[in-house]
Amino acid sequence: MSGATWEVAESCVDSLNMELVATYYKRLHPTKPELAARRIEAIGYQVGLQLAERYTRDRPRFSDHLESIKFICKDFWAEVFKKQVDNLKTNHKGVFVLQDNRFRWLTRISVDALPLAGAQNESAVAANAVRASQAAGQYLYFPCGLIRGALTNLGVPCGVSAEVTTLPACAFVVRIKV
Amino acid sequence: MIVCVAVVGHNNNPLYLQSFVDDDNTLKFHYIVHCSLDVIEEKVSNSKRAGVNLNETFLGLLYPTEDYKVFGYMSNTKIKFVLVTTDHDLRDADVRNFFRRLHGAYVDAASNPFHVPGKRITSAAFAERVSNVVKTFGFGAAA
Amino acid sequence: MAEDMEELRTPPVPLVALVGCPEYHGAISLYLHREQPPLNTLALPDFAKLPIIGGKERKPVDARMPPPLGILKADWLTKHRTRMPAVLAVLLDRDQVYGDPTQWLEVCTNLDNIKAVIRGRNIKLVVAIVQPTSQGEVNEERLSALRKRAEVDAKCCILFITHEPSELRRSLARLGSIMGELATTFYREEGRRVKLRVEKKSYSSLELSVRYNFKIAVYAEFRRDWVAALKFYETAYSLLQEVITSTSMELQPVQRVVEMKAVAEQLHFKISNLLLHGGKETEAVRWFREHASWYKQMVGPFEGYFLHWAWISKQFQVFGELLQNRLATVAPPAQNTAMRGQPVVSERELQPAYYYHVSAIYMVKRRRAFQAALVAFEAFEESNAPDVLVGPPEEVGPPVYVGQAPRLLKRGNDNHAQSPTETEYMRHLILLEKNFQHPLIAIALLKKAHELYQLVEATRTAYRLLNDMGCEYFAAKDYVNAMRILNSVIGIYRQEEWVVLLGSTLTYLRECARCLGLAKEFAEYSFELLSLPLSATVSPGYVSGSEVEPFGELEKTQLCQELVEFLRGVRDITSQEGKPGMKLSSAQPINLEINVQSPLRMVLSVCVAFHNQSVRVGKVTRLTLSILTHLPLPVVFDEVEILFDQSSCNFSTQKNNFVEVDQEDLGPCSMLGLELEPLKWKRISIDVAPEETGKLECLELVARWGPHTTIRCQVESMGTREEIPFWKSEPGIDVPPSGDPALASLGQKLIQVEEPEALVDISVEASSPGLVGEAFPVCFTISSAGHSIQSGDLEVYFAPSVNSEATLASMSPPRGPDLAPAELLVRKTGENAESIGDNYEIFAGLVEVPEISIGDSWSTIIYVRWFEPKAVTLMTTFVYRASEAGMPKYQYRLHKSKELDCVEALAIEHHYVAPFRRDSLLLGNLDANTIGGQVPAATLALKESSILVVTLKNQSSISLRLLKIEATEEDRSRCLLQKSGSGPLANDPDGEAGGIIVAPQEIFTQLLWVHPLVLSKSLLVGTISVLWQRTMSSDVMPNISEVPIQHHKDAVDFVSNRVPLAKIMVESPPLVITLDCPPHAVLGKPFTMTTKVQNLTSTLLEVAFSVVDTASFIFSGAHSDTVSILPRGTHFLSYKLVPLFSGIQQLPRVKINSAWYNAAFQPSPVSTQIFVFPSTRFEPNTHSSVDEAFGSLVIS
Amino acid sequence: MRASLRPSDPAASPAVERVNAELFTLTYGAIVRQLLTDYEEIDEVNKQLDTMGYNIGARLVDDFLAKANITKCTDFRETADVIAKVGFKMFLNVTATVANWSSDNMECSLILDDNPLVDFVELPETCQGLSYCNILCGVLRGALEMVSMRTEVKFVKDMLRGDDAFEIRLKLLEHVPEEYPYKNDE
Repeated sequence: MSGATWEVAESCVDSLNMELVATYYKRLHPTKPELAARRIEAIGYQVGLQLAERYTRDRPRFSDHLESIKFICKDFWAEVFKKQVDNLKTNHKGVFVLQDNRFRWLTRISVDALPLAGAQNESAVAANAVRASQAAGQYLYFPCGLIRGALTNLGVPCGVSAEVTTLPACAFVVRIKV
Repeated sequence: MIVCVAVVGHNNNPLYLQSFVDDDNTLKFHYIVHCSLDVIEEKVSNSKRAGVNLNETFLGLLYPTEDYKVFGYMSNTKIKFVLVTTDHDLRDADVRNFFRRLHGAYVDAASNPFHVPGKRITSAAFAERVSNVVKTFGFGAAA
Repeated sequence: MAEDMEELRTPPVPLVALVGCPEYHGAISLYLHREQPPLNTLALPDFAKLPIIGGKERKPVDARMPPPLGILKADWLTKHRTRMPAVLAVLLDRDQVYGDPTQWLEVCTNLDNIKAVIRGRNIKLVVAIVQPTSQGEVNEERLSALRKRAEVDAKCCILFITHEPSELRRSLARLGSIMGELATTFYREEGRRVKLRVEKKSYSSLELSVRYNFKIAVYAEFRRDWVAALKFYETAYSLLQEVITSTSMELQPVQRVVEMKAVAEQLHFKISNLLLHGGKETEAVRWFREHASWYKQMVGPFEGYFLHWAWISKQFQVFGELLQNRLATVAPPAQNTAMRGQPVVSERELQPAYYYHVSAIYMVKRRRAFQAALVAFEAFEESNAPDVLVGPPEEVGPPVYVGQAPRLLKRGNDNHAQSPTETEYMRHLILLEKNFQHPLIAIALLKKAHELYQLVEATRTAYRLLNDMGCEYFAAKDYVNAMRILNSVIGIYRQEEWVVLLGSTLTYLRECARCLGLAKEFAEYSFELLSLPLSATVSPGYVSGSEVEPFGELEKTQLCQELVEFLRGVRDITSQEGKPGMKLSSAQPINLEINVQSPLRMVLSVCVAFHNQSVRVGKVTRLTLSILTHLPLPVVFDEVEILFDQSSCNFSTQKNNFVEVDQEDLGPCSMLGLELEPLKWKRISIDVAPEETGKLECLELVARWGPHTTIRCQVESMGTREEIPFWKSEPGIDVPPSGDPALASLGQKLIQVEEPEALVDISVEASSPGLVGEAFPVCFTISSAGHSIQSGDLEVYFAPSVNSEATLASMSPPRGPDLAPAELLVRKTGENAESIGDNYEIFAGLVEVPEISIGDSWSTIIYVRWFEPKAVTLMTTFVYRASEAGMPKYQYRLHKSKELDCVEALAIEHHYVAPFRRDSLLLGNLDANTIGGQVPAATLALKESSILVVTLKNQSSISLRLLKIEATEEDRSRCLLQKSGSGPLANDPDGEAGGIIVAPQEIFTQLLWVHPLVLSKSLLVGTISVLWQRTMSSDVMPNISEVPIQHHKDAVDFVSNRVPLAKIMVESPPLVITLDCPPHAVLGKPFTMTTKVQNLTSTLLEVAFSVVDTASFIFSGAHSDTVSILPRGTHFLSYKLVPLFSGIQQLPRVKINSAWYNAAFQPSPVSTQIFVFPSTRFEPNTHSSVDEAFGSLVIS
Repeated sequence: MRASLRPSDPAASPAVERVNAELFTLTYGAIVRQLLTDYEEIDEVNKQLDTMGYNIGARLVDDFLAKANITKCTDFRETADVIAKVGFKMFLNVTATVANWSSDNMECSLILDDNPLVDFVELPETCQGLSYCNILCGVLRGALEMVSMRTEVKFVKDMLRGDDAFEIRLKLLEHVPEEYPYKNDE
C-alpha cells in the first residue's frame, strides 16, 4: 500500500493544523510562545523532508538552487496548497521571497482563531488586523518548517521566515545558508 | 542475479546494504559499493559539466568488478542506490524499473515518522519490500 | 610486460634472402630495411648455405591425419620472421653470366640448386646481374637462357649497377620494389593456400583450423592487411573457444588447459593489439571484457586453480599495459561511444588502473589458490622428489607447441612420449610458484593502479587500493608497512561511516600491532574495533592465517574479555611467532587518551554537569557524571578518578563516596570500582568543595585497570555536549544521557567559585565635620555576626585624592600643596603619654584585631588631623580568617569607606588703635594716601602705647573652649607687647575647666598693648597664639563613652592656632594732643575739659586751634587762637562746660593746625564723646578703667 | 433516519474537498513523534493525542452534520452507524463496520481494516505502549459530546501492534439531550 492514491477530506488537514497550533501555544507552552514556535517548525521540517523525498521521485535531479526553489514554488506548492506561488523574487545573493496572495491555510483557519468578522470602525479593524496577523503568524511556523525541510533535503540549506502582509496574503523569505 | 543492493546517504554513509548471496563474506560488497561512489561522483559532475543526459536519476552501469556489474541511481535528495549483479546482459528497462521501485521503497521508509532522516534504515518492512523487488527483478514491471 | 609476447607485440616484417656477391649484401639489406614497408634480409654468404632457408617438404593434409599434438607450433612465427624468406634474390656477376661456358655452367648448377630449394615453398626468385657500369653489350640469347634456367620472367631479372652512384641507387630501388612486390604475392599465395585448406575442410580437428586461421592472419599481417588479420585472429579465437567447449575443462589434464589458455592469450593479445592500434579502444575493451569473462569459468582442475588465476591476472595486467601505452600516445576516447545493441563501456574500463587493480585482485586469488594447492601437494607428494623439468638442455628441450611443457628428450623421440606426466608437470609448476613473490607483485600492481586513480581523483577507490596493499604487506609479513599504510586508510571509513570496512581494516591493524608487539596500539585498535556499532549480521573479521574471517558476537565478547584481562595484566597476548608475547609491566604501561574527537570515544564518553552555576568557596556542590561505553560487554574499572583543575576536589572511587543516580535510594555507596553496562549511561553524583575562588572545572576522568593501564577520558559539559562525531547515521548510537532535563540542557563542566560572604560588620563612626588642627577621632567597630574571627588586620588609609596619585596613606609626609590635607594619628600609649605636648603619634596604617567570638564586637579609634579644611575619604580594609567548623582557612576581606568633612575652627583677626583721648600727629597717617598701592601698615607713635585688638570668631558648628590667648613679642628691645591686664581668660590653661566657651558664630575680643621702642618703617610686633579644644559634649561623639580606652578628662588635648601679627610703622610724632575730661558728666553740672598740646620737638611750634561749639553744651573759653609752643613745652586749653542734654554727647571738638607741618588734626570723634547722666543719682562712683590703664602705662 | 443518510454519501456530496492523504498522514506522524520527544512517558502522549482529537471532533461535528445534512440522530445505534458509514467515509475515506454490540446496546466496536494515519508507520520497540491513532478516539468522543452523548472511546485492536484490524471500542456513558456540554477548545 502507498499513500500516493489515498485521499482524505481537506478539513482533516486543516483541523489538524489548527489543533497543532492550539496544542503547542495554548496547552504545552502557554508561557513560551517561541518554544511552541520552534516545536511546530520542527514538525513542519520533518514533514518537509519527507514530502521532498516523495514529490521529487522519478524526476531528474535539479542542477542548481534556483531549480529547487522553482520546484517548491510550482509543484510542491500545488501539491500542498493547491495553487502555485504568485510571485518569486530574489536578490541573487541567496535570498528568495515567495509571495502567495491567497495562502490557502490562512484562508481556511477558523474564525475564532482570526476574529476578522464584523469589525466596523477603523481602529477596531486595525486592532483586529494586528491580532489577526499575530494569530496568523502562529499558523505560519508549520509551513516555514515544511519549506525549510523540503529545501534542505534538496540540498539547499536555508532558513525560512514568513511575513503576513494583509490576510490571507503572506510571503515566505528563504535565506540560503552559505 | 542480483547479489547486493545498497542505499547510501547524502553524506556517502551507508543507509542500507543487503547482500543476496549465501556467501557470508559481505565485506567485498561494502568495498564495491563504497568505490562505486567515486564513479557516481564522476558521472554526476560530468553530466553537470557537459549537460548530457540532463541529470537523469538513473546513472546506468557504473563499472564492472572482477565478478559483478555495478549500476547506480541517485535521487534528487542525493540518496544513492547501488545495484550489484552478476548478469552480463541486462535489459536497461529492467534496471531502471528496479531502481524506481527501490527508490519507492526508500521513500516510504523515509516517510515513517519514526525513521530519523540520515540514519541507517532498520525497518523490517523496507527490507521486506527490497527483497521482494529483488525477487521480481527482470519480470517486467511486476508488483 | 610479458616477455614471451614480444614477437606478437609488433606486426611481422616480410623476410627476403640474398645469395651471391656477398660484398653487396650489407648495402642491400640496409636499403631494404629502410624501405617502406621495410623488408628484413637474410643474407647467405654463398650458395652452400642455401639449405638453411629450405624447409622439409610439405605433405598434403588429409582427413585421415590424427589430430595434432598441439595447436600452434611454438616456433612457427619465429621461423617465418627469421628463416623463411618470401623472396630470394640471386646476385650473379656479369662475367659469370657472359663468361666462358664453364662459368655459365656453374651459374646453371647454382640456379638448379636454388630452384630445388625454393620449389617446395614457392619462394619467389629474383635474379640480379651485377655489373660495375651500365656500359657493355648485352648478350641477348644468353640472357634469355638465363631467364629460362631461372624460370623467371623479365621483370624479375634485373641489372644491378654497382659503380655509378646514381645507377646504384636506381638498381637498389628496382631491386627493392620488385622484392617487396614479390614478398606480398608470396604471403598472399601462402595465405590463399592455407585458406583453401580451411575451406576444403580437408581435415578433422578443430585445433588445425585454429592453427590455420592463425596462419592466415599472420600472413595478412605480413602484408599489413590489418582488417583481414583481425578477422582471422577473431575466427581463430572463436574456433579455439569451440575447441575448449567441446571438451570439459575440469576433466582435461592441466597441461592441456594451460596450452589452450596460452593460445587464447596469444590470439587475444593479437586482437586487442590490432584493435587498439586501429583506434578502436572501446572495441578492444569490449573484446577484453568478453575474453576475461568467458575464460574466467575455464578454471580447469582444482590443482591448477592458481594457474588459472595467474593467467587471468596476467590477462588484466597485459591489457592494462596495452591500454596505457595506447592512451599515452592518443587522447582517451570519448566515453559511451557505444552504438545500438552493443553493451556500454563504463569509464572505469577505459582506465588502465582498473585492469591493474583487477589483476592485483586475481594475484591475491592466485596466492590463496596456490596455498591451498600447496597444502594438498605436500600432503600427497614426497616433497623432496626432484623436478624433472629442470635439467641440462640435452635432457630437457623446449616445447614444440605454444603453451606446452618442456619435453623430456631422453624419453624416446616421439613428442607424445617426451611430454612429462601430469604429476611431474604439477610438481614443476608448484616448485616454480613457490619462489613467486605474490604479494610483492600484487603490491606493485596496486601501487600502479593507486597512482592512476589518484590522478582522476577517485578517492575511495584509491583508498581501497591502499587498503589492499596493506593487506598484501600483511600477507608478506611486512607488518610495519602494512600498519603504516592501513593507518592512512581508516580515516575515510570513519568519516563516511563505513563501519564494516573500518572493522576489517582495524582487524588487520590490530593483528599488525599484535605481531609487532605494540601493546598500546594493540589496545587502541582492539577498543575501536570492539566498540564499533556492528550489527550481528555484518561484523568485522579476525585474521586467520593471512585472511580476514568474519566473526560473530561470541568471538567479539571473547576478544573483549581477552583484551580486558590483558590490560589488567593478568594475561599476555601471544605475539608474532618467535617473538615473546605481549605483557604489561611497569616498564611498559598503557595510557590511553580519549578526547572529544578521538574514535575511542566510543569506548568511553563522559559528560558532566554541575548542579549549580556557581558556588561559594569552601561550600559543597554536587556534580553528576554520565558515563557511556559501547563495548559489547559490561566492563568494570578497578578505579575511576575524576580530576579537576582544583586538585583538592579530585575524586576517586577508591577513596570517596558517590551516589548512583539511578538508584539513589541506596544512598551514597563507595564501591571500589565502577561497572558500566554496554550502551547504558551510568550516572553517578559526587560532591566537591572548591577551596579557591575563581573557577572550578572538571577536566577528565581517569579509569584504571590493574596497575599498568590508565584511560584518561576528557569530559564535556552535558549541556553543550556535541554528539559523538562517529556513526551519526547509526540508529541508537548517540543516545543523550537522559534523566534530569534541566541538567541535560544546561549542565556545565565549569562553574564559578565565589568568595565566601564575610559574616562580619564594620562600622565607621565620626561626627563630621572635623576641625583643622584637632585630633579628630574616628571610631571603627568590628562585630562578628556569623563566624568568630580568628585573627585579622584592620587597615585604614585615605582614599587617593583625585588630583594627586600620591597615595595618601596613613604615613603623612610634611605638608606640601599636593599632599595629604590630613594625617592619621593614634593616641600614644601609657608611658610616653606625658613626654611631649602632643599625646598622639602617627598611625602605622594597620591595627591588629584580636580574636572575636560570634556576637562580640571590638572597636578602636583612629584620629584624623587636618592641615587644611579639606574633605577626605577614609578607607578601611578588614582582612581576617574565620574559624568555622569543617571549613578551610579562607581569608575574608571587607571594605568600608567614610567621607569626612573639615572646617577651620577659628577666624582670628586683629587691628591697632591709638590710646584713648590721646592722639599723636603722625605724618605717616597724613600722607598715607601718598603711599601707593597696598594697604598701609598701621602707623604707631614711637614710645607711645597703642592698643591691639584681637578678635576670634568660632566658625565651627560646635562651641569651643578657649583656653589661652598668648602674645609673644618678636623682640622686646624693639617693641613691647602685652596683654592688657585683666583679660577674661585665666592665665593658666590647664586649670580645671579653664578657659571660656565660645559658642558657634560667637566672637571673642582680646585687647593688648603695643609699645614700639624704635622707629621703623615695618616692625615685626610678634605673634598671637590661641589654645582651644572642642567642648566634649555627649552629643558630639556618642559612641566614645562606650570605648574602653578613651578620653578621660585629665588627658585633655588642645589645639593651638598661632597667628603672626601684622607689621607696623613706627614714627615719632611732633605733637601729641591729650584730651583730659571726666569720664562722664551730669546734666547741668559744669565740668572742665582740658586739651593738652605737647610739643615734642626741639623747636618752637606755632599751633592754631579752633573750637567748634555744639548744641549740647555751653562752654566758656576762646573759640580760636594761635599760640606758639616752646620746644618740649606743653600748652593747655581748658574749657568749662555745662551739659545741656543727657546721654552720649559730642564734646566741642578742638581742631589743631600746625602751619609748620601743614597738618591739621583733631581727636577722633569717638574719643570726644561723653555720657551725660540726667542726674547725679545715676552717677556711678567708679573710676574710669581707662584712666587706670592709662596711668599704669604712662612712661615718663 | 435511513432516508437522511442517503444524500450524505460523500461521493455525491460536492461539499467535501478532498486532498492527497500524504500531507495529512505525514503531519500526523510528525506530531506524534514530536510529542514523544516532548514527553517522557507514553501514556502522556496518548492523552495528548486524545485531547487534540477531542477538540477537533468538537469543532468538526457541525461541519459534518451540515455537509452530511443529518438531522440529529437520537439513539446511539444510529449514531454509531452514521459515524461508521458516513463519518469515516467523509473524512478519512474509509468505511468502518459496526460490530460487537453489547447486550444493553451501550457499547459497540468500530472496526477499520485500513486507516490513512498509519500509512508508512512502523512502531519502534521503544514505544510499544503507544496507541498511535488515539486521536481518532478523541475525535469521536468530542463529536459525540457535541451531540450530547458522553462516551468512553479506546482502541482495543491496533494493526500497528500486530492485530488483524483496528478496533475502536465505543461506550456510551450517558445521553444528556438538552445539556450543552462545555466546549473546551479555548
